[in-house]
Amino acid sequence: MNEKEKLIDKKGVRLDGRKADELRPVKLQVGVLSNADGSAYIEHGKNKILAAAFGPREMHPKHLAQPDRMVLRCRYHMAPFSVQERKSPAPSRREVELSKVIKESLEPALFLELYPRTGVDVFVEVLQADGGTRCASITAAALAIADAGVPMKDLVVACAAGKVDDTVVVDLFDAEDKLGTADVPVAYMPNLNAVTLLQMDGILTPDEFERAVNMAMDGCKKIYALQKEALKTKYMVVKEVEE
Amino acid sequence: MNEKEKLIDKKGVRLDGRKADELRPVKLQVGVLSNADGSAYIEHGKNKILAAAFGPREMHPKHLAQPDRMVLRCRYHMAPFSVQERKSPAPSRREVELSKVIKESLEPALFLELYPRTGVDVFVEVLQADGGTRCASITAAALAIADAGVPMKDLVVACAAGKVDDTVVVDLFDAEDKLGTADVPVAYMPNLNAVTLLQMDGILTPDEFERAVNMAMDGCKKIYALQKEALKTKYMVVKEVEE
Amino acid sequence: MNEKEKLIDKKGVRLDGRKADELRPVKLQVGVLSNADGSAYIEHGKNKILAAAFGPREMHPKHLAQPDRMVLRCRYHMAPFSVQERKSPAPSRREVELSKVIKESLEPALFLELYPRTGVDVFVEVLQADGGTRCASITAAALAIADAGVPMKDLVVACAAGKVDDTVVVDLFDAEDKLGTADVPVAYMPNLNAVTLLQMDGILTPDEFERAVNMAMDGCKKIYALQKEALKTKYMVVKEVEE
Amino acid sequence: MSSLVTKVRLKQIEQLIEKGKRLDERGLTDYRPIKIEQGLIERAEGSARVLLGKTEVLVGVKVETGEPFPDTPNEGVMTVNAELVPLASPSFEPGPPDENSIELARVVDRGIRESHAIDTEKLCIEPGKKVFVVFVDVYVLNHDGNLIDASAIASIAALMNTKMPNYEIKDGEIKIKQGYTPLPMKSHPITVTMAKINNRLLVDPWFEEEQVMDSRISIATNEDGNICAIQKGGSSYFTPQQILEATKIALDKAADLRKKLNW
Amino acid sequence: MSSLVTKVRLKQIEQLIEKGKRLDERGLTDYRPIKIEQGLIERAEGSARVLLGKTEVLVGVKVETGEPFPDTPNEGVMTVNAELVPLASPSFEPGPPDENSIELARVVDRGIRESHAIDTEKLCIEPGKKVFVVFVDVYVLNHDGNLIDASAIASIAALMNTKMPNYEIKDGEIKIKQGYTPLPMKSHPITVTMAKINNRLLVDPWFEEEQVMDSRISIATNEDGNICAIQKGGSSYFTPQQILEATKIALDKAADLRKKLNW
Amino acid sequence: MSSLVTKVRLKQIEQLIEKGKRLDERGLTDYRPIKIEQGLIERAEGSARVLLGKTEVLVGVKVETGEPFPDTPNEGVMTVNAELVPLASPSFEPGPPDENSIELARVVDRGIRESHAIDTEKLCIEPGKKVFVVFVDVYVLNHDGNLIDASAIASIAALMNTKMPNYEIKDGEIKIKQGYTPLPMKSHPITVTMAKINNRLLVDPWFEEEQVMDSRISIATNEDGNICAIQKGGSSYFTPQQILEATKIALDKAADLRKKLNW
Repeated sequence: MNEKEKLIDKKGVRLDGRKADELRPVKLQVGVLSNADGSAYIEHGKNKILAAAFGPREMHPKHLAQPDRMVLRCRYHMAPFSVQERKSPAPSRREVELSKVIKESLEPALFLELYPRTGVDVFVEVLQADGGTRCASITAAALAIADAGVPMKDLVVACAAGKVDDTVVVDLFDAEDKLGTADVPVAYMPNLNAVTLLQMDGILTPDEFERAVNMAMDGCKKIYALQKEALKTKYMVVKEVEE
Repeated sequence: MNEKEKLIDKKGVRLDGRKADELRPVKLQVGVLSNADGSAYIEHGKNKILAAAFGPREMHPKHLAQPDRMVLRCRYHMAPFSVQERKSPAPSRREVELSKVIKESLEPALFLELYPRTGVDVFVEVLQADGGTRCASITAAALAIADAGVPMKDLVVACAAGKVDDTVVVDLFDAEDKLGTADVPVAYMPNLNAVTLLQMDGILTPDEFERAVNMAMDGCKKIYALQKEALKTKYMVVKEVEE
Repeated sequence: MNEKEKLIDKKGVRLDGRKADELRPVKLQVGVLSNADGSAYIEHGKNKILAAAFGPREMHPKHLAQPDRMVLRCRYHMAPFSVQERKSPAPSRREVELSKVIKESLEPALFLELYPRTGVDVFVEVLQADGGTRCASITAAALAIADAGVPMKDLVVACAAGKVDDTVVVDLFDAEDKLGTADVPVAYMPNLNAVTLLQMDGILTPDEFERAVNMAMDGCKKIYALQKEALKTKYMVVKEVEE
Repeated sequence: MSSLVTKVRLKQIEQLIEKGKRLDERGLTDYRPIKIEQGLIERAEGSARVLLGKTEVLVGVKVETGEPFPDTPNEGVMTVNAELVPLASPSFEPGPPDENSIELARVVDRGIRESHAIDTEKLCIEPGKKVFVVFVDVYVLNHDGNLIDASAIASIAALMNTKMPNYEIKDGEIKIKQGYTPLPMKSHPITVTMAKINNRLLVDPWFEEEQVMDSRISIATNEDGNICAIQKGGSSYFTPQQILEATKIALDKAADLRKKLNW
Repeated sequence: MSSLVTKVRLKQIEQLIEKGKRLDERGLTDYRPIKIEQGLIERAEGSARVLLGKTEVLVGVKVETGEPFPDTPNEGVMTVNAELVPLASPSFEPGPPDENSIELARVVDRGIRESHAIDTEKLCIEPGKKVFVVFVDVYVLNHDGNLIDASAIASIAALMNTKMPNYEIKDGEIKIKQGYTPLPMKSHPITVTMAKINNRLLVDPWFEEEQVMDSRISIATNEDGNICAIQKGGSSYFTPQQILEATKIALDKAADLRKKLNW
Repeated sequence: MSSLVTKVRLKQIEQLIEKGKRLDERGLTDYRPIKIEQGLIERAEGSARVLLGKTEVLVGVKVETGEPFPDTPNEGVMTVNAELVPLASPSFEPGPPDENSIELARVVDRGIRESHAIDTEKLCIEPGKKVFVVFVDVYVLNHDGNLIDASAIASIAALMNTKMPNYEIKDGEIKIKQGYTPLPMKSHPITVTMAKINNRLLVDPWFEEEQVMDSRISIATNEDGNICAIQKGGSSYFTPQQILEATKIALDKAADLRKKLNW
């Protein structure tokens, strides 16, 4: 943590003007890509992310199909221009890991056993990154899967909490992510009270950790309401986009 | 364009002594490789290029075979020692693009529908490059396909034209290619009056462009005569090579 | 060869205290890995190498299976920390070549025709390298194959000889390998009097070469005795390891 | 598309073409509606999103410092990369660039480079040592045909939107100053792609037309009415007459677009 | 493991868990026997081999000099790489790192990095120019489950065993002197992994338990009783209550291990 | 070749060998006709094409400047690369080098390197900083067996044909002067490859003999009658006696070739 730069002022206001428990603005759109079976676009703070779902469909290559369940594959990928310094389009180790944990955060929402031998592919493209891309990606990916008509036990929604200066705060943006003390991304299925992604970087006391998880879940619940709204207004939104 | 260096002198003579509409010397040999089903060698100026054709044969891997037509695959590749600075043998983006446009320049000559489920592979190796390798490669590749006994609607022959200093000239060599204003490679089937490759780099007025295309097609026709000659004299040539 | 540094003193003693015909200490253990069908560990001087064998089993991918014989595959690989300067874990050209010659040194010991359509995979991991890793790898790999219960015509055992200063010596260690004049790795099946690997680097007169090969084969015979011992005491050794 | 569907579709499309019509009711030389949005990606030095019918392309431009090429020590560097990201089409697969994305990048690159769209000499910081490097990343988000024109337009629009950091050189070291300068541009080429189907030329082919087309020609022209880059594609040919016809159409359509886009 | 075997195994494992028992007779929160051997690889600057039951991991540490990252000019560099070498399991294949080995490396990396285990500021030789680079290479030699904990313990043990060359700077050039200094360490994190099976948490899952587990959680804690890294894995979920339970178990087991290992 | 054909062929070849004969009417220790052509590739600093029967190999040599290896600061660098380009045989596929092309390159490399064929100390421009780098690129154009000998001969012939630019050092900068110097060479090794079939040694196996051979041995010797590199290949073995016999044959045949080639 950079000592000189204060991330939260004396009044508890963060660098971008938010309070500790305040989310960044979140905008969601469903059904934004005509070629995907399902798709969604999220703006979460300055994160701009597209997600698309294809399937359930025949696995390609075939030998990856499973006789007793559907296979979910997921690719998280950042556009070269999405970050400060141009990123090579070849997948980095970070992108490979995030693809895996995002997949594992979505699987609990699916009835994998009901669609043996098929596959669902989820592709996430981060067009602009501003801290918390994995959470925003999960939020959008769940909508894309729902938009594809794949039955789900619940939507998955994600939000991080963390520690900045000495305060536990929700939904870290880029500068807080880099200069803060800890980051705890959480994916959650509110109706099932189930945490499907949990990671942590940094140092927290057990007590701080508990508060962070709760704060992240509260954030999830707020975004969950927006997700459901976005699914309802899909057709209206689509019209706007294409007008 | 380099201002100081004149590429054409006052008498209209180019750096290598040619006139505007004069081709470089072209030598063609057919049937030069014993393991290929068909092969050809071209010296076009200082370009030295080998082409080989394999097929029609079973596609490998099999899943690339098409139920309704033959598949033509093509690889254009430069030897590491073929250019001034050693070239890595791994295919460059340029080589990938040229492989594609060369393939698409040869396909119009083939009866693809007559050989469903089969494949023809054309391999082109540039042993020495001197400007205009894609054209010389097409000229040789067409001979290799013919030598393999694959029925063709016509031979494909290629030649470039372009603009050097302020003159439209035919068949640019290396220095003209690099310092000239424009380059227009053209592949052509003379009997069918069909242009099967057309690219352009540089700046030309519509009028200059028309003249360049015509000049390139005239060049094609001259080389076409040599192609037919080479096919006829194949066995004589082979004897010379193996003596 | 470095002129200033003498590798053998006036009494014929080498840098590590050995005489010309003396081997480094060799320790062998069989059955050291529970997941492999067979395995062995060798310490040959400061070389520390693990070998594992899997099979005979179905080939994967299937199209590599041969209708008339078993396929032996072999991978020789060095741990990044096994050498002075960290080695990238991606296989180097040297590792690819050694994998091939090690495979070809083991094949003569197998009844390949008796197990058509199957495969045996041998994996060698060099944990620490001290000169002569290919020989020590072969010695361990043969034990791993035997431990897997794959019938063998004979064990294969390997040892190098070479020329250091002006003397033909057996079993070069790292410094001798780098500063010596010649290195002759030999793999051998003592019962069949069959040389299954032979390479040479450096300069030797035909006479020196003959002496080197004989010296290497003598070394092989000594290690062969240790190999047989290790196979016999396998279960005792395994107990020690796991205590 | 399976070959049966292709054949039925081809017949439909051909019958319409005979009447100068198309499945989506455009005339043979009409573009689909074009929508351009610039500056969408604040993090990039420049960006533009183009909707060409349902085809959607996002281009981001990053400007960094680097070394010039040895043969052009006084000029900045421009590179174009294209990603056919798999969310854009079921036919795109994740992985390293294939021949289609490489061809797309190189055709867009030549349109920019050969028309001298960027004034690369103004990108030189210290001759032979340090120059600005302009990365043009073409990101195809939805593939409904004619990726070349959409990508070319989006790239030029993104470059027009690109800002470079101000700097000064002090004691041999480059120092970034406040403020930005627009990327210096000399030309705004426009690439027009036509499909040949049943021996007729169709401007701006959409996805289904591309499935049945015989061949394709893309022609970039500049504001002077000159031709600066051409790429023929596809498994068939053009007659010399068709090529001249195509250049005329390309010049016409580019002029139209120039007016519409105010370029 | 085929799904039929999995189902039979799962039933056995579940029935035992109901009684608080496991197939290998451990209690639910018991680790398998741990054996640590340091300094096995003399050629490396540091090394350690860990046996966790039949799981065997060898970690080698190389220390070289290199450049710092631009945003941390005063700090040395640490990188973790993990190789699931094919002799460790029939399910490991030769080839570039897959998602499993990358995840393993990154989880081990975060445990070390986020706990500030290495005092990276002491690895700086010349700010912004030259620092020590610490390569931690995790080599899995036998896979019998819970690679994360075995690799994390082996990595810390190897770092504790690591020596750096002494040096002095003369006339702007770095000169290696005789002797070695131990790698400066500030913390010794311990990672505890639990599997969720049938809604119960099992510490240190072995291979068969991993085959049937619903999900997995790995929690790294430091000597101050703080949490410094977490990774959830697997296709199922945890309830918030289970997560808090898991953190308590992780702190308990880490304290046990700390005592046992004298860390 | 399918295994049935192989077996029939093997029987024919074996029966002939018993009589000391071969399918192509050579004696057991006869080479096929060799034809060498130097300087074919004017653009390369050196080149040679070798026809060995129908086997055809082209070697191009490029000479560039680069850095020496840290452990040999006073010596130039030589690297050998081999490409089994797909036009040479239906069994060669496009793609990165496989084990066969890597082995070929490394065997050719060792023949040159271990015999000290190139006087690498004379390639040093500025010790520890700048040296000439010699790239030897082996290009197999037609594969009819015994690629090793054809490639080794072509490589030496190409090196003998190689010219290096003259240069002077002025104010610490290297300046290329007019004219060329031949690449300094100290030795001209010749590699002789023998196949073992039916327990007999056959020199210079052609394609069909390679399909049925048990194993292969390649021995490089220099003009002093010393051995400088050996490579055994193939799935069978040699007896110690056969190895000594092979070295004698290799020395004999190399002497013959030396006379014929005037090396």
